Amino acid sequence: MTMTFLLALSLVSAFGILAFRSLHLVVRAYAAQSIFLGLAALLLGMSPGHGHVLGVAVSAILIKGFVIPWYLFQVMEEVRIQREAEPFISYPLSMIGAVGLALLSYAVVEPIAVHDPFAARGFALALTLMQLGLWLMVGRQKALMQVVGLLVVENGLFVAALATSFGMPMVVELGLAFDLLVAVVVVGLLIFRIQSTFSSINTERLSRLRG
Amino acid sequence: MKGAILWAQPLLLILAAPLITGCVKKLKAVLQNRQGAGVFQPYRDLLKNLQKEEVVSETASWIFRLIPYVAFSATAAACCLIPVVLAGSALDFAGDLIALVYLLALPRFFMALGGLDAGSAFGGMGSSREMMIASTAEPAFLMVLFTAAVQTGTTRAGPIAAVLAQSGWGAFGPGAALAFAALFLVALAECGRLPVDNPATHLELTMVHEAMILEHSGRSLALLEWASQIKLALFLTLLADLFVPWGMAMSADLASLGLGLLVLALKLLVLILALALVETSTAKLRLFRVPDFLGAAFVLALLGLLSQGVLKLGL
Amino acid sequence: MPVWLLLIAPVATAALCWIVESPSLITLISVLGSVLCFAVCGWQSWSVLAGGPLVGSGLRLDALGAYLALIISAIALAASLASGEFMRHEAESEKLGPDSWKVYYGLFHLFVATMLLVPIADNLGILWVAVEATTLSSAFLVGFHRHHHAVEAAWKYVILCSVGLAFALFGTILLYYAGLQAGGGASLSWTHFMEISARMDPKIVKLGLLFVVLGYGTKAGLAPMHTWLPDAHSQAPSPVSAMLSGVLLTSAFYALVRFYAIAMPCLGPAFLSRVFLFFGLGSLAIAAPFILVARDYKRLLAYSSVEHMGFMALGLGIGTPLAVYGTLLHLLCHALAKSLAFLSAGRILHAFGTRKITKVAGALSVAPEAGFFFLAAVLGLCGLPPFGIFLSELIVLSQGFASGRILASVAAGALLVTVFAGLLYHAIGMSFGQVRRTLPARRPDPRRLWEWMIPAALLLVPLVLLGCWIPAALDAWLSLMARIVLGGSRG
Amino acid sequence: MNLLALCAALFLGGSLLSLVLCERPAWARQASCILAALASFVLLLESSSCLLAGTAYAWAWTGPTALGGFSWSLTPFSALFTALISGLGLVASIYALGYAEEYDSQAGSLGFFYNLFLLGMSLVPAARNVFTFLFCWEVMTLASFFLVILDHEKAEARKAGYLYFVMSQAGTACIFAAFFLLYKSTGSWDFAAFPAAAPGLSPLVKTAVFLFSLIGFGTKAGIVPLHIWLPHAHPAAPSHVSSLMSGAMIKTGIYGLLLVVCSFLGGGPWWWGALVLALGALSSVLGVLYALMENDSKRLLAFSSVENIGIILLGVGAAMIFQSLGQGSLAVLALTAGLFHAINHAVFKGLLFFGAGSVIKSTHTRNMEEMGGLIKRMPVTALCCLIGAMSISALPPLNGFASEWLTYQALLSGFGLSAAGPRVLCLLASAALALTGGLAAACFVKAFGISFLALPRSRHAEDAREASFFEQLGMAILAAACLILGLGSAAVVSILQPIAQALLAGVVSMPAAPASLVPGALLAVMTAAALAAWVAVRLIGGKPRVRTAPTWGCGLPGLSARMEYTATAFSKPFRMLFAFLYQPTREVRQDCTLSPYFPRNIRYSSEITFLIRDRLYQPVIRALLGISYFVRRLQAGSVNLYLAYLSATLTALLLLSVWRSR
Repeated sequence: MTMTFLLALSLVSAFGILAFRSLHLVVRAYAAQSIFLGLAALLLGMSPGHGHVLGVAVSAILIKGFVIPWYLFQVMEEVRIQREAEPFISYPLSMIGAVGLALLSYAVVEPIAVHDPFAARGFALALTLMQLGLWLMVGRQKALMQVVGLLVVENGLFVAALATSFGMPMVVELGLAFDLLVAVVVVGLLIFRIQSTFSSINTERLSRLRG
Repeated sequence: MKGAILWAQPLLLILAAPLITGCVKKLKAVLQNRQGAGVFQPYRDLLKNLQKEEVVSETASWIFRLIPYVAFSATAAACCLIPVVLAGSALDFAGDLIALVYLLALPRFFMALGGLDAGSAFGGMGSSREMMIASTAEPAFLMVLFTAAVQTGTTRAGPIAAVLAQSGWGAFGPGAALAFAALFLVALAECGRLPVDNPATHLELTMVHEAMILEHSGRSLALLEWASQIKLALFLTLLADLFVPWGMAMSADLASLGLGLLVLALKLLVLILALALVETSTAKLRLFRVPDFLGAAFVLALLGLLSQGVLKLGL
Repeated sequence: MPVWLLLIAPVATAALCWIVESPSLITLISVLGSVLCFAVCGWQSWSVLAGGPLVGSGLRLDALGAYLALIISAIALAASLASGEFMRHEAESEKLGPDSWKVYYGLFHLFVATMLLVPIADNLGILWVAVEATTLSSAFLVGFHRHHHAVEAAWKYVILCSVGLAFALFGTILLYYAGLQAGGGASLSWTHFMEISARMDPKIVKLGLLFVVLGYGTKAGLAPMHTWLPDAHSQAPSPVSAMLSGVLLTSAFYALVRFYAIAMPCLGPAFLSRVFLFFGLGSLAIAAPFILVARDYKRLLAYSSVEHMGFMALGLGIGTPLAVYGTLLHLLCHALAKSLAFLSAGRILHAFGTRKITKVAGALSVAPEAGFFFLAAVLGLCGLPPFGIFLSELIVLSQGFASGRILASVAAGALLVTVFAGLLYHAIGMSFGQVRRTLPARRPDPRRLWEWMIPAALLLVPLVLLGCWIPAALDAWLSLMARIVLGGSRG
Repeated sequence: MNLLALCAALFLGGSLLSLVLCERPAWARQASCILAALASFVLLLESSSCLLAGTAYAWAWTGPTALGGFSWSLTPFSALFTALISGLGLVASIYALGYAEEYDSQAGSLGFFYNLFLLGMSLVPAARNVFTFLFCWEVMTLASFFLVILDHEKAEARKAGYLYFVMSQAGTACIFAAFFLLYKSTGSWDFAAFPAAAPGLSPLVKTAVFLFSLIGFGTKAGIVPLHIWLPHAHPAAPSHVSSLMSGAMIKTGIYGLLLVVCSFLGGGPWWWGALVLALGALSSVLGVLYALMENDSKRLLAFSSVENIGIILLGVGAAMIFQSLGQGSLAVLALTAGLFHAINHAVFKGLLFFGAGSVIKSTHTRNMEEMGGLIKRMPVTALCCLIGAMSISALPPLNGFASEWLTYQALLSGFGLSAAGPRVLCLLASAALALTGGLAAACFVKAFGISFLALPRSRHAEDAREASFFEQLGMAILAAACLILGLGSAAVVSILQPIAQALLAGVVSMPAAPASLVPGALLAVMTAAALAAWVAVRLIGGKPRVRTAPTWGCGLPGLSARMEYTATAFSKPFRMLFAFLYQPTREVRQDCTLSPYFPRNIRYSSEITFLIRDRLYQPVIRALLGISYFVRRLQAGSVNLYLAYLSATLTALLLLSVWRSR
């Protein structure tokens, strides 16, 4: 019950991410989503037989709930960007699209694991989050927004890993977490570089390579 | 005996060729209410030209000197390919009607080169026009010959004449009639007669054949004229051979040979009369109407061939 | 012999490059490291071929992996040799910062190391980590020139590849789940998957495979996920472009091959061939028009990579043993030809100072050493004999006919001809003709010509040889790999 | 040592040696030409001994094992084409010893690609499996491409090379397809396996194989409408290469077509033959019509190659028709005619390209309007060219006449077929051949007359010098060959007939000739007549009195080259006659001060339209480029858009998977 509630909250925060214009709010919503998912993982870890998930859950809460948002705030300070002004896809349209994508994700995933409702719902949520993350990246011009989108996609992966009910092997999980950190750092550095070269982090400026 | 007769045939044609031209001229004169020169005048012209000094352009090359001999020899060789009096020809083993066409193309090729060789614009103009006329006449000519060949299953002139002569009047079906008409038109074009070309004119804008040989004189001119006279004779004989071969000698005995000669003379006379009539009654066509004229010949020949070879009418 | 030995050379080289200060010393270390790496790869490949797969903890090198490792190390050797001239040119045109040498060579060898992790990973998770790591390690190489185009390219590269790979991971997780369902324990080892594949739930595997193809396809440059590729390839320094096109795409494609092999016993050939034929033909069809009307020759080569990756996907889609044999041969030949093309394009860029096709003419007379290899490489890429691609294309297309996929093969043939028309048009315009504009005065030092001739020959000679003659050992190797891919062997 | 391998080694040696010697152009030229000549000579010996004595030569080399490696061997059929190629290759190499001096600035690359070209081309007919064939085929194409753009500083040459290579590759792709279909049905790459499997093929597959190979090999052979590369590419190459391309390379297309259709498929329905026949007729007529309009000597020859390929195809097509209608012996006759013309064309077209090359080398122009008067400056070249021109115009007693005569006979025998369709086709084809013959004569009167006769039309022509010894030797050999092949036509036919018989399997009886041709007798009679005429004239007219005088120039003093008839003027009647095809545009510009009757200068230009290029190819190219420009907009630079593609692809795939699982 609690688990379902937490997962539902993560979905809601994903829609929140899609709806907000302020970057601060978006990052906070992301942090909230990560914490919800981390808590869900903790819950799962406390059930018998899934102890190894606990470590993953704690590290997820720490890294994604606090470290990465903090880093993103730093970047925001640096580049002095507050809001998404001109989205690539307008807000109402992006909400409608998001609902459609969520429905599609459920329609795709539900039938594949009929005997295992937990996994089925888990994968469906995972795919939904990934689709929404991608959709966020499609719709927003600010580079930071795209980073958040990427992170939402990654949260979807986290859900998927949970949904297998065993979690992934530890070494893989660690690798993933490490990769995530590096990715965020790299992307952050790139954003600085974009800011310094283009004096803007609007990706619309980044469209000179054509044909 | 037969061999000798076969070799004598072309000789006869070669020697009698000026006479035939003479006859045409005389008949034309008569038809035009002129007195005209005698029928042997061409022989006198030939003799006169042969004895004259030759003037050669300093621009011209050795080809120019070669042309009369090529023209004469190729035309003479062509004569060896067709039956005249006896149904057979000396070179039946070595060539056929297709070879005949290409043997006649050989002098034209050289004469056209000759027209260009001296460097005068007239010669070039003549060459160009002659080649255009020839290139449209040649397909028609070949189609006519094919009509005859299809009728008899061979392309050799001797056997064709023999088969047709023995097959009675039925052989002259609609196909043959069309082909005959076509060949007559082709003969007019190939021999440079009216309405395609006027052999008697030296008016610069209308000349074709004469323009091409304008720079030749003396013995060269004589040989060239003789060659063209032989060509006329050859075409008339061919008309007789392929379509009305009746009366031709089938064996080499004196009686049939005599009869054959007589019949041939009669046939040639009729053809000469027809030629003279045509030449008297028509005006020269504009140059670019000539292809239409030859196109008509081609279509006639093709129709003839179709009806003869494809639809199997006649024989 | 431990498998991880393979990684020692590049990691150590990267570390050394980072420590050392002198540019010339760094260059020397880089070359020596590459040679060492190549030697180790050669040695390990030999022992794999002679004595079967090498197994370590979570690592495993079989014939297929050894093949990829050898390609990676060979191309890396050529690229690191060619980097010397590139860096010298950059230094002379004063485009370099103080740390540039360190950064370039350090990242370069790190990049090589991450790529070498791909073939030796026995674990689909580690495989994914390795592929993702290649993106991250090469991102700054792509953005090495700090001007706005390079930054833009790097951004697109990182964003698109990361998203794509995330989906690949999702697919991997789905497969993992299917594996759990099928029983046999929690393992991501692909040897394990190969064993239980037939028992897995086809529905899940099918869905998972779609994500995997989409994800690794993004990295491998299959259309329509290829959009990062022309930008990254055109903006990266030429030796890096050569690595990207010759090796990075190849590594991603290797991942696809692994998944293909896993899914084959479960799904059977019909579904797999539909998916791969779709992406293969799609890539060919998308690349062809871009090649016809290309304006930038490095982008031209990049689109040619899209085309070739599409062709390889097509080969997998055809899926007969000989087709897989041809596809793997194509993998090698394409890597050789494309790296050579990029390396010589780099020298042409130095000689002419422009990437615009229309502004380059007479490369054969201006920079004969580059023009010759460029032309040869492009002709090789067009699939002409005596270059190896002729042979591999011949094999793959013939198998397309033989397996009854005639329409697809005819379409592929028509597209290949179109691509040929485009490539040749641009290659003629660039290589031949009169030099139209005044050129930058700087010419490469003739005394250092060997620095260029060695890598160029290293790439060209095998490419030509492969067109006329396949050694029996390679033939056996390719056949063995085809068996591995199609499930007939554990390697 | 294996003799085929020896040839390959010699060719390779020649190509490498010329690269090595590229700093010393003369050495490079000599080395490459001598080695090429040697290799060709050895190959000529081998192939003729195979042709005449049936000696078999074979050579195999492992190569890539997946496709069966390399394998060559000579059968009489392939030996015929090998002999043709190596024979012309030998003469061309001799000629090039002198001629290639013109290209000494590129001696290294010329020698390199020339030898490779010969290597690939000579080994094409001997190839015994698919891989070997395609490999040699592509080497031939690649090397000839480089020879075409040897003069790469000219935009024209680059364009020609490009067009040539792209068309060739498109054709090669079709050849691939044809072979792959055969491979699919037999599971074997070996040529020996194909004939046995042919009866089991479905008619659809057979037809597909036929059509693919017709397009593929037809492109190389240059049949209309696939010929458009030919008039660009052949003139652009050095002339000895042009002669090889025109004389020999396009015959490999004929070889391939015969190989697939006759040898592999064993013939097909009669409409295959009808198609080939119709294309042959079209090629011959259009080829010669366009040749007639050309003032560029090498382009004229190139178009004439299209014409002659058409004539060869008339024989081939007729043979296919006859075979399918069960008229085996007629088929042998027709095929013999086609093969004979293929040989003859190699000889006289090679000769004419040599002549054109020497003239161009000497006058530095390809425009006939700037030549003229060369017969006095280059007498040997002129004589050889005259023989070539006569031969190509099918004048007796030369070889062109012999093979056209045979073609006529073949087509004529088609009139006796029982089916009406083929009968009409044969009839129309013979009409086309007749038209072609007349036009070809006109074309070569123009070509020879304008370039060699009368006064020089430019300073270059005035300063022309006779060709070097080796050039003369090369031309003389081919000119002699024209005569020998003409006079010995019966012997040649008797060699060709068994080959045709073997190709049209199942024919036992030799065809009865409907008529015989002895060009020697015709020549003898002509000589006798000429001698007789000379004697008669001498007897009547006495010693010849000849005076040379200037040509009468309508009263104007001094004849100048500007008063001569030009090539454009010569072809004008034809331009008007066939205006529907040429769609000529003419432009006259006058500068006059007082009245239009006294112009100061007049410029006249006239151009013809190439309908096939403009109506068939241009729209396709335009459409292709239009689509490409449109597609290029997909890469608009926006990362959002790219992510949208990703998202859309994902969504589409998911939708598809949902839909399919229903």
